[in-house]
Amino acid sequence: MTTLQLCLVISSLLFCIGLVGALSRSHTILVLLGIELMLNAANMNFIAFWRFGASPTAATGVLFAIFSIAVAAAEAAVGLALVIAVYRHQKSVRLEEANRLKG
Amino acid sequence: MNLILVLIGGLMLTAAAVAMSLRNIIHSALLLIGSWLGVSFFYLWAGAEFVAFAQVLVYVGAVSMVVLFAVLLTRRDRQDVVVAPETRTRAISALLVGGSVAGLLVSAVLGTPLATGPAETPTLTVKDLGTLLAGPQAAGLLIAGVILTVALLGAVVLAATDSGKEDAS
Amino acid sequence: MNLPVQLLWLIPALPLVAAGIGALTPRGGRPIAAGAAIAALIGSFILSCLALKTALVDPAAHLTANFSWFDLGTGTFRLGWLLDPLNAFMCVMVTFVGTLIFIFSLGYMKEDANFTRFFCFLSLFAAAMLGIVVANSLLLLFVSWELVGLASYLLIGFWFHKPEAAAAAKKAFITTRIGDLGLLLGMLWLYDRTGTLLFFDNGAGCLEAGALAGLSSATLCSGLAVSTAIGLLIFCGAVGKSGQFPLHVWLPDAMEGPTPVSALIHAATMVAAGVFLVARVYPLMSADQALTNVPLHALTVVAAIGAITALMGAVIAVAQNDIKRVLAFSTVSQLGYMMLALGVGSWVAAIFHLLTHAFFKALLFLGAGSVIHAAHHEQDIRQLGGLGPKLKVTFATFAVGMLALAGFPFLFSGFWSKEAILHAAEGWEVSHLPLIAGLIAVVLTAFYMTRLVSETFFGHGRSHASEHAHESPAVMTVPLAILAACSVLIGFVGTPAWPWLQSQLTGEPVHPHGWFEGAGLMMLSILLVAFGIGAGLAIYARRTRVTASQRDPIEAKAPSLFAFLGARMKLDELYAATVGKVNSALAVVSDGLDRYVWAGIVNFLGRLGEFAGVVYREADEEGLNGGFDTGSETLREAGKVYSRSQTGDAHAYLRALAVGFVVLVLVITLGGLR
Amino acid sequence: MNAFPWLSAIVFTPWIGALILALLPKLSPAASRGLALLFSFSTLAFGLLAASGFNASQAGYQLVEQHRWISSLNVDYHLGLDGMSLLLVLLTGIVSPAGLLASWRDERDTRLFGLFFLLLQGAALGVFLALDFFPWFLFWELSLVPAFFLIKLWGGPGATRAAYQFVVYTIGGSAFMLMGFAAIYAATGTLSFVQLGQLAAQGQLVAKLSSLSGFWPTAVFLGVFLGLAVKVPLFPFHSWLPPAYAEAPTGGSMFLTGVMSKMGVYGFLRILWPLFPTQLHAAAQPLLWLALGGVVFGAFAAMRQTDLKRMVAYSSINHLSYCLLALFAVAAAGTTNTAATSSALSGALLQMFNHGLSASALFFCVGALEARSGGLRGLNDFGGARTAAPVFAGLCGFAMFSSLGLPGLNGFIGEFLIFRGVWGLTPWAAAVGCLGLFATALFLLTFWQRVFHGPRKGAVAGEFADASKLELTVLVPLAALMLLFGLLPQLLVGLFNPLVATWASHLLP
Repeated sequence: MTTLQLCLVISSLLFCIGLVGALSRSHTILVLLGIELMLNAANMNFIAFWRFGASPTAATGVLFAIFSIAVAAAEAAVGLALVIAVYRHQKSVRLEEANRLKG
Repeated sequence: MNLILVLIGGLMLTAAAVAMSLRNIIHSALLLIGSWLGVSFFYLWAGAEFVAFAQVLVYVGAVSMVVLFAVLLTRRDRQDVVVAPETRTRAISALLVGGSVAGLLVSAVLGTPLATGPAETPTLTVKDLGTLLAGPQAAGLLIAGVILTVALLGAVVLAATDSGKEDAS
Repeated sequence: MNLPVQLLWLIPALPLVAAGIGALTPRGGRPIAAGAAIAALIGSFILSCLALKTALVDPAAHLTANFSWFDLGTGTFRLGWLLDPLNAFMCVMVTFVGTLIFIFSLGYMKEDANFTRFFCFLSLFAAAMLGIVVANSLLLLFVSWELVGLASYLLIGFWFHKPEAAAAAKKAFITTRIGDLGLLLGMLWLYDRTGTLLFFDNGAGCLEAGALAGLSSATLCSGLAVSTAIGLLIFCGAVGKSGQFPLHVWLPDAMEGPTPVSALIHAATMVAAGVFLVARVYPLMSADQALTNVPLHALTVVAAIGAITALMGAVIAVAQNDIKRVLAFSTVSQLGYMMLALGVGSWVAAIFHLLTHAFFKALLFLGAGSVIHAAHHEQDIRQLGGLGPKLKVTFATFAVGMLALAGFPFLFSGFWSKEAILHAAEGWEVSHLPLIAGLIAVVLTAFYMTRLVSETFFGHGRSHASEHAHESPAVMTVPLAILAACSVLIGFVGTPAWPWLQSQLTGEPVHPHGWFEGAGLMMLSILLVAFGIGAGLAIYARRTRVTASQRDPIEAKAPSLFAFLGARMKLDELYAATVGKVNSALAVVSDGLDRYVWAGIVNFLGRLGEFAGVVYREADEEGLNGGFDTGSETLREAGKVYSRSQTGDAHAYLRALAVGFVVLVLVITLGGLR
Repeated sequence: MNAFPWLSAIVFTPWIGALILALLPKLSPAASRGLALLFSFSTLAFGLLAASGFNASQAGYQLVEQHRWISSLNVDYHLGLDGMSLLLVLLTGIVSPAGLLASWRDERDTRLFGLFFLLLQGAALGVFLALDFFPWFLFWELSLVPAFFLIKLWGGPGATRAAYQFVVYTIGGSAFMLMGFAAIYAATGTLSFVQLGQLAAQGQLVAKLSSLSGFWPTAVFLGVFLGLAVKVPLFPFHSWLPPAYAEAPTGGSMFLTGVMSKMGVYGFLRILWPLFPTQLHAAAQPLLWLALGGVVFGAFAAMRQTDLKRMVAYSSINHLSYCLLALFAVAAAGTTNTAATSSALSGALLQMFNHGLSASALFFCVGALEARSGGLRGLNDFGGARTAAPVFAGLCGFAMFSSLGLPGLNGFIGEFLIFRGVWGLTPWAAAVGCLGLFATALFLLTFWQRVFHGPRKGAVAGEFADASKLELTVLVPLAALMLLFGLLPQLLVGLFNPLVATWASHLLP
């Protein structure tokens, strides 16, 4: 197992922890945090590939990670604002109850 | 070398796993900060210092604060931060799904011959990054800026209390 | 002093300007509107006389002034003015009779609130009519033709608050428009074949030898010469406008308009436009005469239609009780005579009759107007009676008109022009049926006119209105007197002894034939006239009607026939049951197709699109009326099933995503899909 | 060439007006009306200026503006003016202010109304002037948005449905057109109408499309055809039109019928015919039947309508079908008869202009009746209006007789030339089309008789005002123009005759 593969395995596991959290928890904030974990796992991959990949001089992975973090920040802000808005409306933070979009 | 990585990874994964299974949200959030710190250690270890700092600033500093605020804003009393236990079926199905994804990913990672580059750490100074962001990647930077601005405004609009409605409720 | 042909447009332009003035004059400006109209028409009359003088310098010539109207592709579209004796005579007649009728209207319409509008419309009509006459282009003629139709529409519907008048106006416009579509098609065909619509253009016009040769030599698959087909299509226009069978139904209804309008439009001028049109395109109509191998000559149809109309009009007129309707049907009948004359080859006789008829029919209508005016708008001859002593001038002039129309021998103009037509019909080689029809119509004409005069003027007043009648003012009686004088005198310009008019119209000297040539026919028709008048006097004048409700002597003898004729042979009902039904059926079908089929198909297609996710609900609702209920239900159910998976549960979505990812990857790797 | 970008000025001045209205939310209704009208008039002013600088003896594009826009897609910002465009720009310039004036008394959110109206006007002008598919299609689609809102927000009770129907149908049609042009771009690498026209004239367009796959030339032709046919609309793609026209506010109906329906016919003449002459030739016989269907069914369906606006809407279908009848007859026949061809094409162009004048005037009149009766516009809701309002009746009569094709007014000469051309090319079609002329007369006169003649009844029985100053301001100039162009068609023909002559002489056999 090369170092790159080790990095990737770790990030995969992190991703899956996030996924399990997002799937199993009903508290909206926790679901969001799970998703954040999944994003972090993806970022780890960028860095890992940059570091151990074929052409580290291109710096693409780093740039991608930076943008990804920026977007993740935006996502977290909006997501949490949504949680607050939904809470104000429904007096609940349980995700199952926010199902008004049901067809 | 790989030992450090395994340590960092173990710390990070454990923190994340525990955070996802705790019933008290405040505790979860704090543990997650630990996990994010682990991620930033990983970046440092990999030589991407700037990303590591960004990770600390954004996640450990900002997102965690926002999460805590959100938690505090959405509870009605002290006990509210402790959420009810999840239903068994949901937990099992989540574990099944997560486990299968994990198996798939790990087997894919291990089963794929990946090309690797030079072993020495690439040098990427902050100045290099700055040049890149101001030069060839300027469009990306601008777009990210716009997205952040819009997200900020959107978040404010969403979370802002409408005075009339507040009175009514 | 002569009028150069380049200034010929002034003749229609003057009334047009007067119409403009009339349109812009407020209701109070009666003297302005009427003064402008009359002055303009007098001006046109003077110009027409000058034009006639110019035209008679060389009667055989066609003076033209053509100009470009607009560019068309590489060429230009041209219009023009034409001056020859035919239209010069027409101009003089129209302006002269028109002027008298305008003056008469001063008195007749005195009390009407829309007096200025009336003169505006009258001037518009005069302008359009003169436009028809002076046009050197079939298109310009058509334009004026339609404007005449418009003016007629406006004038028939002048008392538009009466539903009958409004309906009659619409009927007139629509009926004539049917004929006009034929004219339009004929015009299009002619244009396509000859490349020009100018009548005369230094040898290049469509009525000149070069074009005609091409038209008559080409044949259609049915063996008909092209010129015949075009001629017949153009004749359709004349049938509509001149009230010929089978499109005559509008003319009697048109009597809903004010009486001067009936006199001007539906007796003297507009209805004569059809006759004028056929006379104008006579070279085209007769281009197939030289051909022997064609199944049909255009003029044969004209003669047949004319004969049928002449007879039918006269028969129906016998059983009418409205003074204006009797005159209307007599107009139909007389126009039939003119068409008959055209058909049998004597357009000169037709024009002669057109001119004389214009005078005496205008006289009769104005006389009727005077009667109606005097009798407080009572038009039913059964309600009138005994008016002779009360309305001396009207009676005298009306009698002159009646004798002229009946064709009383030697003194009256109608006699000479009718003789000319009968003479021409006698000489027609194809058939003598038109002559026979014409002779029968002579008897009937004399009979029903005698009936009309007897019922109106003889005996005793049979209603309050007729007992208190009083003579009309001078502004109305003077035109009557002038017209009466003309009705007598105008006949002498075209007697067999001195055929001046004929020679001027054709442009070649016509030799007066002796008194005894054709004398047999003349004697016969004199006898027939005498018989008709005698019968009329015997039946109606000897024992005059006592009460209004008393049955007509003929009605007493043959009630069903009288009722049938009185209902105008039920032709209106026939049309309502056929043409009207077909029309409304077509409308229903079109509307239904539109409502259900087209909308349905498009909606159905729209719904297919929706299934792919385009605006589901809106189009679904609108589809329900499309007759595709079942289809839409099915689609809706399918949509419901699909929408059931949209639970709104974010966990489920996320789970589906993850499972889907796993399945996808497994399928790709294990299934060997690369 | 003139340095000043006249054409951009024509297109964008209304949009500048819209922008100003958008930026001044506090503007009073009166001021926003005035501002909208002012900017709306700019089209007529610029149009007349452009016409004065226009060399009418020349067939090609003039006052051309061409700038590289998106170089990676080979897209140009390319505007140009020829006789046909100029004609339609002038028409837009006349109809738009009239449309705004028609809704002058509408108190509902005046500023927004003016804003949408100006947006719509600018988009329509862009369609008439753009020479590259990319900007052309942008304008084409952009015109839908304001039209949608004009119908939906200011329309009658069924407006929402009508607006959705309108937008769904038109977008559905243009989706096919977009697909077609995507294929064209893939095959040729250009979207310029001029270059594509040259390619088509050399027969290379079809060859290049065939090189993609054999069915593309037909598929692209059908796609573009569908997009345009829905817009005109060609029978039987018309079923969106009656509800849309009937439910739209009066000013909107006027613009829809006066200008937007011309966009479709314009597309046929500017795009479909030059780009796909062979396909159009092949398809022309069935299309002739469709156009005739529009002529006949439109007129007869109008006869059955009791809603006056729907009636005028159907008469629009009838009148526009004449234009297409002329084009399809030309396409069907090829060059066999140059005189008839130029006649038919001149007629179609004249008919576009004249229909714009008379149909919008008719809609205006119906709108005025509606305003007086408090929203009623049924055929049987009126009676004897001529007694109550003689001046108004007279002006309506102008519009009606113009629409009916009375000689001496503008409607006649276009119809005559179309029939003259069609007769020369396919006589039977002209003969059948005459039925439409007859039915038009029938239903218009019925309308006139029921509403204006007879004793006063229905909505006319009470107070019924004669034409107001505002109505006179709109109707008198329109009536004057009808008379003017009826007597002197050269004023219009002179603009586009060289173009028609070129078309007629360059037709493919």
